[in-house]
Amino acid sequence: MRSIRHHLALILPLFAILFCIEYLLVFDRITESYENRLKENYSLILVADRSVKLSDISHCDTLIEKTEPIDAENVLRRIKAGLNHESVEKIRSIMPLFISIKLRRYAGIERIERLKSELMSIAGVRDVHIFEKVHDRLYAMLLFMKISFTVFSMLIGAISLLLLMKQMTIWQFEHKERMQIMSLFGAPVWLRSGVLFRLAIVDALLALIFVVSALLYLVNDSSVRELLSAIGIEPEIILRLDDAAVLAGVSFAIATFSATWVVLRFKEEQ
Amino acid sequence: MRSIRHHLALILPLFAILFCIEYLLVFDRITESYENRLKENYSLILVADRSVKLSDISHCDTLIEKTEPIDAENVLRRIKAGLNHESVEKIRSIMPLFISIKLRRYAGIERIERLKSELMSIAGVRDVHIFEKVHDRLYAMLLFMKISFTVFSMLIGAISLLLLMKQMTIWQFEHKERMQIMSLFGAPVWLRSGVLFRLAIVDALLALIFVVSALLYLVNDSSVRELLSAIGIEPEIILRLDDAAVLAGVSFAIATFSATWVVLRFKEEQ
Amino acid sequence: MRNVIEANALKLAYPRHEPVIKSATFEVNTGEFVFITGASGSGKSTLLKSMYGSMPLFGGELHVGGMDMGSISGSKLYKLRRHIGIIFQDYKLIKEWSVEKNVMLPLIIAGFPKDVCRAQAQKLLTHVKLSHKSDKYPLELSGGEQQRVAMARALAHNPFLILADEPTGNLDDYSSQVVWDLMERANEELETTILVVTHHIPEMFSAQYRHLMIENGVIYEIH
Amino acid sequence: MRNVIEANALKLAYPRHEPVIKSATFEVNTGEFVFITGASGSGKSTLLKSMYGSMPLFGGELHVGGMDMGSISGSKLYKLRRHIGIIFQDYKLIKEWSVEKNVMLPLIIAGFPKDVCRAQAQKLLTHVKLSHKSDKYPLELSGGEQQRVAMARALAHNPFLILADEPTGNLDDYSSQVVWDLMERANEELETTILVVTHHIPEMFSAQYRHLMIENGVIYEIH
Ligand SMILES: Nc1ncnc2c1ncn2[C@@H]1O[C@H](COP(=O)(O)OP(=O)(O)OP(=O)(O)O)[C@@H](O)[C@H]1O
Ligand SMILES: Nc1ncnc2c1ncn2[C@@H]1O[C@H](COP(=O)(O)OP(=O)(O)OP(=O)(O)O)[C@@H](O)[C@H]1O
Ligand SMILES: [Mg+2]
Ligand SMILES: [Mg+2]
Repeated sequence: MRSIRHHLALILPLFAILFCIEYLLVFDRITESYENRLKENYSLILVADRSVKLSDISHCDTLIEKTEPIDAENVLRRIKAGLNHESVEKIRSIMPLFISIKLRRYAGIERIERLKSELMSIAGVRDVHIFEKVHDRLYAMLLFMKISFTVFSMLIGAISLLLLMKQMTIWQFEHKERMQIMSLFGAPVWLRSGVLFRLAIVDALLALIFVVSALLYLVNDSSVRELLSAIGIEPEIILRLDDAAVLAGVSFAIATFSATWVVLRFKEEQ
Repeated sequence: MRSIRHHLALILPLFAILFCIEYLLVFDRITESYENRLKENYSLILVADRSVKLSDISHCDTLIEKTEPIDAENVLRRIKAGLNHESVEKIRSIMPLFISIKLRRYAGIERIERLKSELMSIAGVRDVHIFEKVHDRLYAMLLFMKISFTVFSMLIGAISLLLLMKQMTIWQFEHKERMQIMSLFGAPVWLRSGVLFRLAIVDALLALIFVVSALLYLVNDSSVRELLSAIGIEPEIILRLDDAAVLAGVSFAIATFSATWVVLRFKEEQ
Repeated sequence: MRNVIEANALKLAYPRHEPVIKSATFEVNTGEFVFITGASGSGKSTLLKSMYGSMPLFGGELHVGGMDMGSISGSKLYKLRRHIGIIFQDYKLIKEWSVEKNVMLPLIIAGFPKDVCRAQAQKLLTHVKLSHKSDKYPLELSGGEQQRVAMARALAHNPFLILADEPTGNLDDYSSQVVWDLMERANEELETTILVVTHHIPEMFSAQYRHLMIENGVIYEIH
Repeated sequence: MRNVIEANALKLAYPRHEPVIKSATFEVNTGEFVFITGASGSGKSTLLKSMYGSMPLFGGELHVGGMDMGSISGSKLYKLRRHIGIIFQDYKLIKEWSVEKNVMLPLIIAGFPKDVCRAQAQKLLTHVKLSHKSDKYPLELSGGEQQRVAMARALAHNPFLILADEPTGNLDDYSSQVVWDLMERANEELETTILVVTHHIPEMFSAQYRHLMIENGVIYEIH
């Protein structure tokens, strides 16, 4: 019972640290893919006189990837049912030109506002509609989440490190006397601190296994998959092979560092 | 130096616990206000024959709070400029009826789909447009955040508790011998464990002060305010007076509990 | 007042072990000076433990200072201990406290003001020839010095009963003499009752004072 | 082989303290049995510490087993210690280990197989009359029993040098005799060099063996 608690003391902070690392990795990916998607979805509709040249608009800003006139037929089809041909023609002739603009990348609201004013300054452009409010809010939310997670992660990291240090202090308390006495009888370092390293390595391995299992579980849990797909994230973004390698490295590094620290802190009493 | 580290060991986990509690409180409020906002913003547009009665639609589902015919003038104004009066009249007469529907509360996509099919089954209803995709995604994101924060918080809570326990174990190591000897000379409990309680109370107070300061700082930081307003949250939602009371209670309860635990665990050796 | 110590068919045992003391019947009157001897592991320290309530009785009766040690409650036990001076076989000094504060311990517990405690501690440290070490910590002392600090602590609060477990085991002849003199003085001047476990009864005392011996778990009165 | 111990104007001091040993010049030959006495706090334990490298030299020279203790490096020191048997004044038994494992410690360090270690430990525990306590833990033993375990541990690996600090301070006459006999046997049969710090040189030895005394930081040869 006591030994389980002692293992936990190392495993849990390691677990937390690894979990946070993975979370931050995943979150970077999510943000990236979201930025791509926002670019796709982001639409500006420009209302202009028929005299405006498409190329003028295309060259107005490097941000613009593509311009496309919108087929006005769509707009008319709905109402032309009850109108005579002549009226429809008339409507068509006076209807403004609708141009859809695609952006190269998502660029944040300020940049877009600048683009808008640039476009407006082109002669003949009557209006620019930006359909971005909600997208921008989504992006802000994502940013907020990212910052929050970073804060949380730092917090977890800090407590975890402290917990590790505490565990090392306890190790010191527990092993100091024994190591002291063994050293007085000439025991080499590896003999008197072997127990510690064995403990550390085993715990690092266990923490790693727990994190990977937890993540695998998350990836395969149907409700998690649903939730992720609702916000448009592929579950496969979680836990890639190179992530696992990073986690393994961190886990073993921290564990052996902790044990080494205790061993190095050991000084023979006078 | 050593004593600073020892204070930290109690203050940091307390801080983390309090921070998480506050975060969860705030997040509940955010979600609530978002649900309200979503309800407001959520719009269904129903396209129907002029023969359809509004009351039929209103009574179709309890979710519906309000139905409003949309003024078709808006739609026509744009195109009527170049048309003669007669044509416009004609268009108006054959144009379908547009009805905006307001919901009582935000209800998730499935419930809305059911509502839609109910509405569609009413005679004369031609089409129902739901403008919710992005809103729904926002809500899903919010849910995702909430779950994530809960996971993070639980993790922090767990490590923090463990850290507290470790600190208590260290206290035991450090104070056991002294308490033992004092007890053999007849020192009453309060005398031999006074140090512990003083330590615990001071740390609880410090943790509380740190959390409140951190939150006050967050509330008043301009970039945080900007970010929050970008996602439509009033900064005042963070840190209310009753929150502070809860935090104070939790902090002191945990600290005195820890000290008491150490004191009660104390047994005279034989 | 009743006898300071009254043991009646006293039986002592550690949990899951054979009884260490099988039967002890004896009494010690106020102001007596008693030596207890016995082979290593015969139960001398165990017997002392029972007298300050650190060892539950396995059978029989034991009264110390009029208290029934078989049924004494926590707060009463603490009160009793505040009037006993103990020298433990392994000294039990508080490592984090200076020598002076260690000697002050029983006075701090009794609630005396700081300066009274300090003056008394200084007086006793002088008696055991350690006043120059009062600012040191126990681990900076030699074995014999630690033993003498324990002695000073046991005398600090003028207890009515002193229980000393091998108080001169790590002392040279001169220091031993200092310790024996102090005990004798307390015994004569303050009528302090004294129980000493030792392997070497000083010659000058051997005829004068009582001598109990533990053998095979039974206590015998030698003289 | 050179002398087992050679001290030349040896000076020992704790950091920020007056020197404890001001000048010690003496040598101990292979197979000698030497008693060291001195008042409490005179520096006997400190002198022993310097001999197993637990105390840096403040001045002078000290050679132990041919090693210069003033410049000995970590791994060589450990090697040296593996061939010394020490009985500490406060025993220094490992609390978490059973009595048997404690006695096995020097053999485990030497790398002997488990059963060899166990057999040797059992033999020595029998010698100090504690074979019935081999499964107990140190805190379950009386003071004198712990001291005898420390004795058994010091002899377990047949060291070329035994350093004993007050090895009979907590022992009755019979147990003391057992300890002295064991030391004498090791000394005679294995030519083990033995240094004993004690306040009570047993009478049968007092004429026969060398006797050094520390007074005011200086070592004198009594006989
Ligand atoms: N760690 C230490 N730091 C400072 N001073 C110390 C330390 N250990 C011992 N001393 C001091 O050094 C002196 C010699 O101590 P040592 O333990 O060698 O005495 P000793 O001869 O063994 O006495 P005893 O017979 O009482 O054991 C003493 O005055 C003691 O107070
Ligand atoms: N905590 C314990 N648990 C179990 N057995 C114990 C414990 N303490 C002591 N004993 C055993 O009880 C017996 C008596 O121990 P005690 O310490 O009273 O002996 P003692 O007479 O003081 O011996 P010494 O002169 O060696 O100090 C011994 O056999 C010892 O092994
Ligand atoms: Mg004893
Ligand atoms: Mg000494």
